[in-house]
Amino acid sequence: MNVNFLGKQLKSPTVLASGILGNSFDILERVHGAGCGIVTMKSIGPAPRDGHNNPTVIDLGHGLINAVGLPTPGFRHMDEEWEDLEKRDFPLSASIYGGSVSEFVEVAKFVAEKGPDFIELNISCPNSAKHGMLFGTNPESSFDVVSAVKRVTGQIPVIPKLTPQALSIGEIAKACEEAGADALCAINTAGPGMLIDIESRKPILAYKKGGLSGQMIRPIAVRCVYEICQQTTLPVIGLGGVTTGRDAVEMIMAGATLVGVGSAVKSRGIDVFSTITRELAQWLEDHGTTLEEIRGAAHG
Amino acid sequence: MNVNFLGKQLKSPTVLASGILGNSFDILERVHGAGCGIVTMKSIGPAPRDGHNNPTVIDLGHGLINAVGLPTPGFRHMDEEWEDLEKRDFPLSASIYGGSVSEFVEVAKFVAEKGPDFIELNISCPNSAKHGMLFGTNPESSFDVVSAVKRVTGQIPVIPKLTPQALSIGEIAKACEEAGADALCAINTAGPGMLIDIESRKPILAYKKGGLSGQMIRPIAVRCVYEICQQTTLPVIGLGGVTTGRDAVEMIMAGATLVGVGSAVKSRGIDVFSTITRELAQWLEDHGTTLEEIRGAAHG
Amino acid sequence: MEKKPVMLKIDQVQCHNENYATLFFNHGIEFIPGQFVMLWLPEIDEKPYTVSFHSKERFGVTVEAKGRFSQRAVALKPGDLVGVRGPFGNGFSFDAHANVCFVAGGCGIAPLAPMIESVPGSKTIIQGARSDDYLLFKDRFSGSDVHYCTDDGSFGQKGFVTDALADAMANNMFDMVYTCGPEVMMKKVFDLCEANSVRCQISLERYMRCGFGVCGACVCGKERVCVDGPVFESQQIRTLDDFNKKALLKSGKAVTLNDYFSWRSA
Amino acid sequence: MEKKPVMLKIDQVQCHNENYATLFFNHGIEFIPGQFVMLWLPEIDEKPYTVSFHSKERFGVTVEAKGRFSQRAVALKPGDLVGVRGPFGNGFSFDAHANVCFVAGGCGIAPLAPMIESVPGSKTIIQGARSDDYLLFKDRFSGSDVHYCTDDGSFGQKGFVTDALADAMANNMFDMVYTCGPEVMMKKVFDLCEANSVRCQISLERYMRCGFGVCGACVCGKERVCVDGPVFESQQIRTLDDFNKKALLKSGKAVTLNDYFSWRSA
Ligand SMILES: Cc1cc2nc3c(=O)[nH]c(=O)nc-3n(C[C@H](O)[C@H](O)[C@H](O)COP(=O)(O)OP(=O)(O)OC[C@H]3O[C@@H](n4cnc5c(N)ncnc54)[C@H](O)[C@@H]3O)c2cc1C
Ligand SMILES: Cc1cc2nc3c(=O)[nH]c(=O)nc-3n(C[C@H](O)[C@H](O)[C@H](O)COP(=O)(O)OP(=O)(O)OC[C@H]3O[C@@H](n4cnc5c(N)ncnc54)[C@H](O)[C@@H]3O)c2cc1C
Ligand SMILES: Cc1cc2nc3c(=O)[nH]c(=O)nc-3n(C[C@H](O)[C@H](O)[C@H](O)COP(=O)(O)O)c2cc1C
Ligand SMILES: Cc1cc2nc3c(=O)[nH]c(=O)nc-3n(C[C@H](O)[C@H](O)[C@H](O)COP(=O)(O)O)c2cc1C
Ligand code: FES
Ligand code: FES
Repeated sequence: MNVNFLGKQLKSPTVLASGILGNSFDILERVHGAGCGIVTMKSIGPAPRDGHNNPTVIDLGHGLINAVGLPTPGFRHMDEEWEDLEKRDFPLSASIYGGSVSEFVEVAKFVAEKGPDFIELNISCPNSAKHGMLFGTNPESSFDVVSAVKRVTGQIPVIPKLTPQALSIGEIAKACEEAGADALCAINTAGPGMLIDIESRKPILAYKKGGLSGQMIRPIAVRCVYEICQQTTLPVIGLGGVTTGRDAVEMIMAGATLVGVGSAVKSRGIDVFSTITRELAQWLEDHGTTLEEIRGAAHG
Repeated sequence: MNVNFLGKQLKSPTVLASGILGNSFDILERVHGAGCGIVTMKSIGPAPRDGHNNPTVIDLGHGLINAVGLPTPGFRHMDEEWEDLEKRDFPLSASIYGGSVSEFVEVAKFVAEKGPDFIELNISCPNSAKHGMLFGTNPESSFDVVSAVKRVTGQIPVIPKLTPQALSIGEIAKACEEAGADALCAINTAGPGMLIDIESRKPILAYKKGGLSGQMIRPIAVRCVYEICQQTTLPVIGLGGVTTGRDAVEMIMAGATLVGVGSAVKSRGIDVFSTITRELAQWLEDHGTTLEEIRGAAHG
Repeated sequence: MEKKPVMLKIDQVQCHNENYATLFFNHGIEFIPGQFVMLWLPEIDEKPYTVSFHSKERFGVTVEAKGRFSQRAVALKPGDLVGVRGPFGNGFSFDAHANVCFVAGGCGIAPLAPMIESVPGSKTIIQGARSDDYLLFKDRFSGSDVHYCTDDGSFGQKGFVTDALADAMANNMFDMVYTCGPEVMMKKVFDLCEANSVRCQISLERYMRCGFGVCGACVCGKERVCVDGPVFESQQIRTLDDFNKKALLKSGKAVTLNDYFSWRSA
Repeated sequence: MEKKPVMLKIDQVQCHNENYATLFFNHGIEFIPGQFVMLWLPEIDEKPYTVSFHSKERFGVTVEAKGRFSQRAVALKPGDLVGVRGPFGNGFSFDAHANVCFVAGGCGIAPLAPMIESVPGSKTIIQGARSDDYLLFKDRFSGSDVHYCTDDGSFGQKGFVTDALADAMANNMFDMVYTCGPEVMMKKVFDLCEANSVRCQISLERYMRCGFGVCGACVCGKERVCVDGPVFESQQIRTLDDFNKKALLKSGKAVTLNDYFSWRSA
């Protein structure tokens, strides 16, 4: 099921969500082999960071809650991985974050030289008090970071990743479009939420709060993608709770060009990418239609 | 299980959420009979309003999505109901909303004369473009509406109901406290979300978007109550996804004084109020502790 | 489990007359007679309808064209998609070996029909409508003792079903009377039953939203028609203050039944 | 279904020596030998531990005191609450009627012990530790053919388990060798197996977060230790480039095993 996205030919409209598995070349390659169109690396930050102590990820049954806390070797300390990645034969998106516009720019510039196919800007991670949250909830700061990054990334398409916490995600999307974003990715985790263990009387996540993902956030993600597509004409990677081919259809009807998959790796395994692609293709065939024809159909 | 709340003696720490059942005297009385400590009326607005067409409420399995759209007879057109309610022998909270501070004040003043035990301010309903949303996502407007309402409601305690959509619900809570709120209720529905039917290619809810409630939002509600209790000392009605006595314990450990129950009426029936109360009492007994002792315990 | 509307293709549309049509779906549902489904026409509305035909792999819903939604529903064609949620509600209850009577007014035969078909043994059916043309399912209950009444005498006895019921009661000791139709008619049936110490089950209608007992739109007195009903038994009916008196409009405003059944024509 | 940590009360703490203790819980878990659980000490951390004792209504976890978490774990007392998630992972696999050998280094006996107990028939056990004091479960496998080695000769044979394995292989045709211990030891065991055309199963350790295959913290080559492992068979081990070479730190940085096993002491 070939799809063209920003000039790249993809073998599937599915995208591996950042922070899911994408910690090393070998596993990224495996995910691509499992039918994924674009694999996204775990978000890379300006300086080495361990992230939070465990528990960091808990299965809620209808989704996950996580506060991994943006662990990163730091962009300067990944030489071996960059070397491996240069030899890749699959479309790669490098997700990056920073605590300020200048940090974003510093990371983006360095990463762009490594030649990923796309650069995703994580302006939406809720798990770190300092990093990113502010950018993605405010149109001006979203504009600032995107336009600054665009200046140093040359031909590599830049894809801001948005948060459902924004009061108007459509406005953030518009600001990103005006700043020169090439596409958008929505959504990062929702909430945040908190679990308290009532026996020990303590919050379960070491960071106390964590972002929600998986099936339970799908309605939020669909709404966000729908609103973004009302406000911009950028292609959108629709992400959040997508678990089946039918979910992918829903996301595409909301206006998405590609569908991201994260938490569903838990319930359906790494093959979820080929599974969703197959289910999607089957659905299109059964309904005698195409990806292009159903894209944004719910806006009609 | 007697609890004192703002000077009223309640037979249970459970509260019926606004918009759940509370459409008439008879059913409010039944809910009280089913073990509920405070019954809240469906939000009352300034003018007659039909709300949205159906579908308005859909069961997602792990919660509900709704866009009922604030139907209301309008505060001036409920004479018979006010008459019935005057004869009540149960604690009643009247939920009200308005599209402006002056509408809030108009409704509040009229309703206060009908003598409810509490007045809840719905400054957080996501289902109407005009009504309320702005208030609860902004500390200044929250302050304005609460302080204005407090001026016309005399001795009747005023309880603003907050939305998880606020970027910092703690700040909104503080603004409400400064404006003279007597207690807080959190949370209204989360999201909003959207469902698209992929066969007809249409959003399912007639209003397209709807608020999420029920089990899936519990982590968000717990986090909100926790944050509110970090920022204020007001008593809080913790609401959102509470379904079992253990959920109530979690909410109380986050800092809630009472627990609201809405969507759980679906899965556990109207008796959910006595069921939760019994489960909560049993848990406290099994653990040799009291409501007071566990309140806010997760902050320790 | 998610309970979004499931889009079903209409297999067949049976037009009974210019105002009544039954939509058939080739789809199995778990069903107790008296239960209803929510039908969704995208971009129009979603409304409750009783299941009037039911077999293992097929069911039907009979719609009377009245307003915005139902007029579109009866105009649907085979192949059209309709969203279906449900079934919802409690359904009728039945004691084996009972001698039962069914009293239907107009479209009220819809919920009773699958019940009539599922009840074994001796049963009396009293069915009324304004005229011959409006009498539904005329050959459906052959073998049973069926009495027809029309307001204009164009078919069967001229007069009201309540008169026919009074007659039938004089000759029978019914264990249970099942009735559905205009609320004022059901009230008369119930009063007759009370006077004759016969148990009764009625099927009520109210404006609905959720269908599963949460929103409160459908309350009648302290009962939720969608889950506590739509079927109510004598004991409940006796304490159902709003029966034949009051209903909530879409806005939640409580009005008389007269106002309730005319507001939508505005 | 929600899979939050379940708080379990410690029923018994068995101290094996000053560094090793087993925590017992009276709680039934569905378990395949080789699987692990995540233990949570509120406000401290959550870490993976192999289940080393298992019966229908009880299980135990054996902890070696090394760092911040494990030192607190061995100091726990009966009655203390520990959060438990799991079990996770694939566990060992077994063909009936096989002639098998178990090779354990130090705490590596922990995952093997329930496997040893569940495998019927003839089996050889080679267990090593630095000294007598560190040899776990000494009387547990009586009846089997057990060979002990210690680095200092304080109990059993002086020397390494790999020497004992080479000897055993000379006298036995094993169908499978199960091994757990330091990675460098497992590598030697695996090489011996390869040289002798004997199949092998190893149990790996990596830093973990989710435990269910989503976060990627635990990857070793293209495998996720938490769900694809922790047990790997010869065929997988041959392509597991990072085995005995590379592991990811908490930050995600790939380092040599030497660096990996020392970073936490900093
Ligand atoms: C549990 C339940 C089961 C039902 N089963 C059926 C069924 O099997 N078949 C069927 O045709 N309808 C049934 N109804 C009624 C149905 O849901 C709609 O209310 C009806 O079809 C009118 O909808 P509308 O939008 O077309 O009319 P509207 O636009 O709402 O109103 C049009 C006209 O119809 C009249 N009207 C509206 N609602 C009613 C009512 N409830 N009773 C009498 N007159 C009314 C009004 O006076 C108005 O003039 C049922 C309702 C409930 C609650
Ligand atoms: C699947 C799996 C099963 C495990 N089963 C067990 C078990 O049954 N019993 C048990 O005691 N441990 C087991 N572990 C290891 C355990 O999870 C912890 O890593 C270990 O207890 C050290 O944690 P700590 O926080 O106390 O030490 P840290 O503070 O993390 O480190 C303290 C010291 O221990 C050393 N160290 C840390 N981790 C390891 C390691 N993985 N291997 C060797 N040395 C290490 C470091 O060099 C450091 O000096 C298992 C790990 C995995 C992945
Ligand atoms: C364990 C975990 C770690 C994540 N880490 C990142 C991250 O580093 N950067 C990022 O942009 N998003 C991160 N996310 C968010 C996902 O990329 C995705 O936006 C979110 O999970 C919603 O998609 P899903 O419902 O398909 O999981 C993480 C999510 C999870 C569950
Ligand atoms: C069908 C429905 C209608 C609601 N109507 C109102 C309302 O009128 N006013 C209001 O303040 N909240 C309303 N709510 C929100 C609830 O009061 C409550 O805040 C929310 O459902 C979360 O609680 P829960 O998870 O226990 O349902 C409504 C919720 C539902 C599901
Ligand atoms: S329709 Fe919602 S309670 Fe009956
Ligand atoms: S611990 Fe998360 S993938 Fe293994």
